Amino acid sequence: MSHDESLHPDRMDGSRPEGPPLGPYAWWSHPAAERPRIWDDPANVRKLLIGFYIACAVLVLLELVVDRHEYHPWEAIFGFHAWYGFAACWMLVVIAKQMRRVLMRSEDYYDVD
Amino acid sequence: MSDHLPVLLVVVPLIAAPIAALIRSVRLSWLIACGASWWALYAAWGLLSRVRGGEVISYALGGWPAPYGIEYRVDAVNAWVILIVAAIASVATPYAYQSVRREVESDRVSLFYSAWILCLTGLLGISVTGDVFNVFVFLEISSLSAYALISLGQDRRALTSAYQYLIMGSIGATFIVIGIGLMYIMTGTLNMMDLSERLPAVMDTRAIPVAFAFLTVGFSLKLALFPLHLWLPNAYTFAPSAVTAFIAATATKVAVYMMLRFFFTVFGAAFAFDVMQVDLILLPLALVAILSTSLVAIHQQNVKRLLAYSSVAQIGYMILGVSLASVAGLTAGLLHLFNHALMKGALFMAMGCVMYRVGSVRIDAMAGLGKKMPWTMAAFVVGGLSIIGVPLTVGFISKWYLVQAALAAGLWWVAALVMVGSLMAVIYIWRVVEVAYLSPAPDGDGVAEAPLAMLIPLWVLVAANVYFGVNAGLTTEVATRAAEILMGVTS
Amino acid sequence: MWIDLPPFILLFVGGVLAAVTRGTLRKSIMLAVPILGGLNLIGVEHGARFQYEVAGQTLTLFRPDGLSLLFGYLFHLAAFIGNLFALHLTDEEGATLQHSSALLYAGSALGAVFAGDLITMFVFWELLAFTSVFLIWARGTERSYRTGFRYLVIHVLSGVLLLSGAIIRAQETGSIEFGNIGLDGSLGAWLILISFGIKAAFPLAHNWLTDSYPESTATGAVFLSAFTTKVAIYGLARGYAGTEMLVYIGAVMTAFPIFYAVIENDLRRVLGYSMINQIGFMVTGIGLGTALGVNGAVAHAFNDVIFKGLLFMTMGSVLRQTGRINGSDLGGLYKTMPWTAAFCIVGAASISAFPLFSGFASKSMVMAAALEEGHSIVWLVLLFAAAGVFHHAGIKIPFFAFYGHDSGIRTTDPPKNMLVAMGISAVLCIVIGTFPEQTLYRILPFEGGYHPYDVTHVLTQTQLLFFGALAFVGLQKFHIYPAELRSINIDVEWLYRWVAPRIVGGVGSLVSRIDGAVRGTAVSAARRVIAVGSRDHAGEGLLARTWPTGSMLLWVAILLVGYITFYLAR
Amino acid sequence: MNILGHFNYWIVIVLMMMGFYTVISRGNLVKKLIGLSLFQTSVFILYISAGKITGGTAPILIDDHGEAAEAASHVLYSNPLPHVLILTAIVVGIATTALGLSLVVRINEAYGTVEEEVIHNRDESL
Repeated sequence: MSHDESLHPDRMDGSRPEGPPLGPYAWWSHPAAERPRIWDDPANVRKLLIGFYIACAVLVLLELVVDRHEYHPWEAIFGFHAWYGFAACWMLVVIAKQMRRVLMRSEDYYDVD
Repeated sequence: MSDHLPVLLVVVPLIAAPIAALIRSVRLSWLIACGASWWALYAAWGLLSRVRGGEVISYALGGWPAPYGIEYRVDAVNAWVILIVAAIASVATPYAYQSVRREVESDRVSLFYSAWILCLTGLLGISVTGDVFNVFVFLEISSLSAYALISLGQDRRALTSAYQYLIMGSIGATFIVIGIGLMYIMTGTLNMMDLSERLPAVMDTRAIPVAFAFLTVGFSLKLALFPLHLWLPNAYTFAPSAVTAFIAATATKVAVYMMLRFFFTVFGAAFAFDVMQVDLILLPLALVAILSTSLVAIHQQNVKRLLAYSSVAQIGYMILGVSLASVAGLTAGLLHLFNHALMKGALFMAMGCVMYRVGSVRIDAMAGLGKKMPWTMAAFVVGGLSIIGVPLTVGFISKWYLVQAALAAGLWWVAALVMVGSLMAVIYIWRVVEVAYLSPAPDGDGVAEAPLAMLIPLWVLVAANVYFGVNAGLTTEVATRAAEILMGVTS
Repeated sequence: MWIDLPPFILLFVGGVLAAVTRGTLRKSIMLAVPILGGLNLIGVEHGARFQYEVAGQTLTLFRPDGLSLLFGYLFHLAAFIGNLFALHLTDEEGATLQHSSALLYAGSALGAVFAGDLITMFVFWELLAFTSVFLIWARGTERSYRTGFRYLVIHVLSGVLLLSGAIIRAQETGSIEFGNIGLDGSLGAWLILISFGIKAAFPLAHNWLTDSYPESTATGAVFLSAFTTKVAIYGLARGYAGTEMLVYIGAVMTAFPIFYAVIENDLRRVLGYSMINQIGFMVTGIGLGTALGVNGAVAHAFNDVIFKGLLFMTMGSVLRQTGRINGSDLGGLYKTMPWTAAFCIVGAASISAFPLFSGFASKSMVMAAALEEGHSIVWLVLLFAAAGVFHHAGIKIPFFAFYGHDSGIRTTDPPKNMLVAMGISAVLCIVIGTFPEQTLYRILPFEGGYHPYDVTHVLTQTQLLFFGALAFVGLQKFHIYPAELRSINIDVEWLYRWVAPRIVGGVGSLVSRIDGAVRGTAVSAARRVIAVGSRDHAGEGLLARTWPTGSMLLWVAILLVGYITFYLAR
Repeated sequence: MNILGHFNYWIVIVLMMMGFYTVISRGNLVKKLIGLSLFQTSVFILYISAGKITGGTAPILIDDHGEAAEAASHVLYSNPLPHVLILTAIVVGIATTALGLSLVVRINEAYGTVEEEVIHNRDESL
């Protein structure tokens, strides 16, 4: 499983690959470089996430003011869909990750006899 | 003249054959062969349209009334077979011209056509006659000329296969004569209708079952029923392409007809199936034929040989229909008789076109032919779809009736095995298609499309494959009527 | 309706014309044919026609009614969008082959849904496979070639099962008409259900989908995702509505693929798994069999064609522009493919069933129907799957392709025609999602209104999705989320791609060994028998010389003796 | 009904088996054909011997000048039909043998041998 280090999959935090530091306007004078984009700035990512957390909180709290129908007894539980969605996705990923132990093979698994 | 059609059907080609041999001109003898086969087609159509309504034509040869003289007797069953033979001959003869010019030495061509017409005569004669010894005589006429035709192939193995076929065919024919002789000794008659009346009185003797056994083996040999098919692959592989197309589409069909005629008309379905229980033998052999020879076909490298093995499997389908011993089964068998003639004729003709241009019919020689010989290979694909039994082709019609008949008999596993056979056909047809369309062509061998004189007959058969696959009205009507006659059911 | 004609004919004519024309003319044909065909269907009179008697059975080529017409409109729309998306193809990419087979493929799908009997259905069923396989083979790689072949085998098998079922039903009921079949315990009904199930990617029969779609061409996957499985859904809705087993099969289908999708690297294969998940919703709806359930199922099929097509288009664009499709190789493409990224998000929102996006209008119908019928467990599974689909298709696809870690790849948005095709789909997603009652619900086959936009629905669905996203954020923060790895995950195909070849190989060598041994013994035994019978020739190697012809005649002798014994024993 | 009473059938069977065995066992293509002829000849005898009727005379019409009709009805004739049939079968047999022998001649030209084993080893035909 050898591949280019710059494509390492574990680096998913939006950071740029290693390289010489570039000034904010380097893309103008230096065609090979480029203008930094919105998510290149970790501050913007942080703002997005904070907005997202607030939205989540508001969605749960809305249950207190909104008159909600219950089609299923479990829906009466406060924030049922919220925690169900969260738990479902968390479980999904954790289980799927464990499945890799059994299922994962190299890319040319079927190609070699 | 139409009163004398039954005899003229045979006599005209019989006279044409020596003329073609004497003329020694390639083109003229070919024209005579065309004339003879077209005449046969005309006569066959005339006969069929008279007997379609249920009439039976009886023609006393030389004015000697049956059962003393030889009787030619035409009902829907043999009118049907005669039509198949004549139709294939009248398409294959025009096709033969170019193919034979390429594959047979020119000083032998007029003799080739003479043998060709004789073979046609024999096949028509077997089908038209109502006299069992006459069947043997015509059988030998068609077989001997077929041996000669096969031996004219380019490869020296054509000679050895012809020799082998001769030995096997003669043994088979002699078995048939022994069977006929035993019946004659017991009843004193050779006329089929007369025999069918007199046989029940002597059914309990030991001679009749023995005669039945000799006939069964003889027919099995002639129609290449597994495991007596061993002569067929070589004969079909090494014969000249036109001969393969002609014989594969007609000779075994006529042999199946012979078997039907003897089992159902002479002995009667009750004796053959209830007393002798021949279906207990035919059904397993037919199934083994379908499965095992399809499997062999999958592994062939020579496409003519592949198709030859596929023919043995297809004969298995026909015998399977027969062995169900019901009107539905017989209808399916008779339909396949016709349909298989169309599809195998088309496939072997396509291979003849390849042979004409490429000089080989091995699978590896087909690379890229889909582009270079588009019409030929398209014809092969349609014929192949028909063999597989894809709807809108005749192959589907046969399979449909066969499966229905098997299910009606409660043999659902037989129906399933028929499907398995179809899947195996997918594989062996695909092997050819794959190479022809997906492998790159070798560079610069300048292979071009086959000449029109070969393509037109080929596509006539392909069109028939599709036409009778879509409009199966005529074929099913005649096949059902023939099956009813054989089973002795009056509708 | 101007001309009363089975719709497949126009598409087939178009497919043939596309094969023989080129340039602008072909492009006009490709766009005009689906438009004309679709317009021609408007206001079509219901009822079976174009019936032909063949071999005692009635073949019906054209049977428009509420159910088939919905699919009829849908397939024309999908063909139009797909053709527009593939318009730019050049000869090097096999344009003629792809253009022509796409139209023929769409025509086959139309032929299948308007077929009034099982045999006609079967013909188009097989044509679906034979026309679409070229969209896989056109990729031109060794891998795509072999995948295409597997695809073909499985679909031909499905067709054979359909035909077998049809024959058995014809035997049992005397008719080949395709109406409600239902599982009455007869073999024919089971065979047909299995045949439909294979095409609908039922669990254990699903692997052809995830195997073949990722190996098809960038544009081909759009067509593949639109037709084959939807024809199967049509077949199930027509033949097996209300079959309870389908509820559970559907529930399993919604749940298990999302696990695979989470750990899958090839993003188009992720879409394949999410496709099975979406089909699961449809199968459940059909299994419920109520007007709401079946309406929901077919409505979801309609939306799925559009948003799944949109997602396949965005991933196709990525593949075309970068040459890569593995999550481990991509990232940060939003910088240079902004339009594609935006369309991808619309598609992701639709498949995740965000309010105001098309998935919401149909998925909620199925879930509501499940609750109405009292299937609590199934409802919980569907809810789980709804959250999960957001997780892998809604977040994973856009995130790893367009955001996430920057792969350093710099490219551009794809050609105009591709952008326009994606744009049309995106607009459709939003329009249908926002105004379902004015658009999609009008062409649903069954009466019975449904109002997706009430406060409860919107709030609960938004909660579900946002907290699913929250889980994603959390998993990323704590580095639990599985990294994208260059790898594959074994699935059912392992059985026929890995186990079966080895078993066959093993059995094959065993058989050939046994065969060799048996044959050797038999031959030497026969040799001895004959040598005894011909002592005076023993020295000449009698058997070896005569085996070929002799063996044939020996068979003759054996059979003769066998027959005589058999007959005399009667 | 003793065994010797059917001696003609025994001759037929013995001849038949001899011919059949020769075809099976002999590798020489000419000898195979001889076996085939023998096999066919046995069938001829089967037919002809069946035509013989005990006490019957040759099937030639006896004309007793005027009393023909009455006399003929009292004369016992052997059955002439098998002879006629077998004349045809003999012609067929000759044709078969001739064709077979000519094939053998050509095989000999092509392979330089008429031994089946040699030919078989040369290109797997036969």
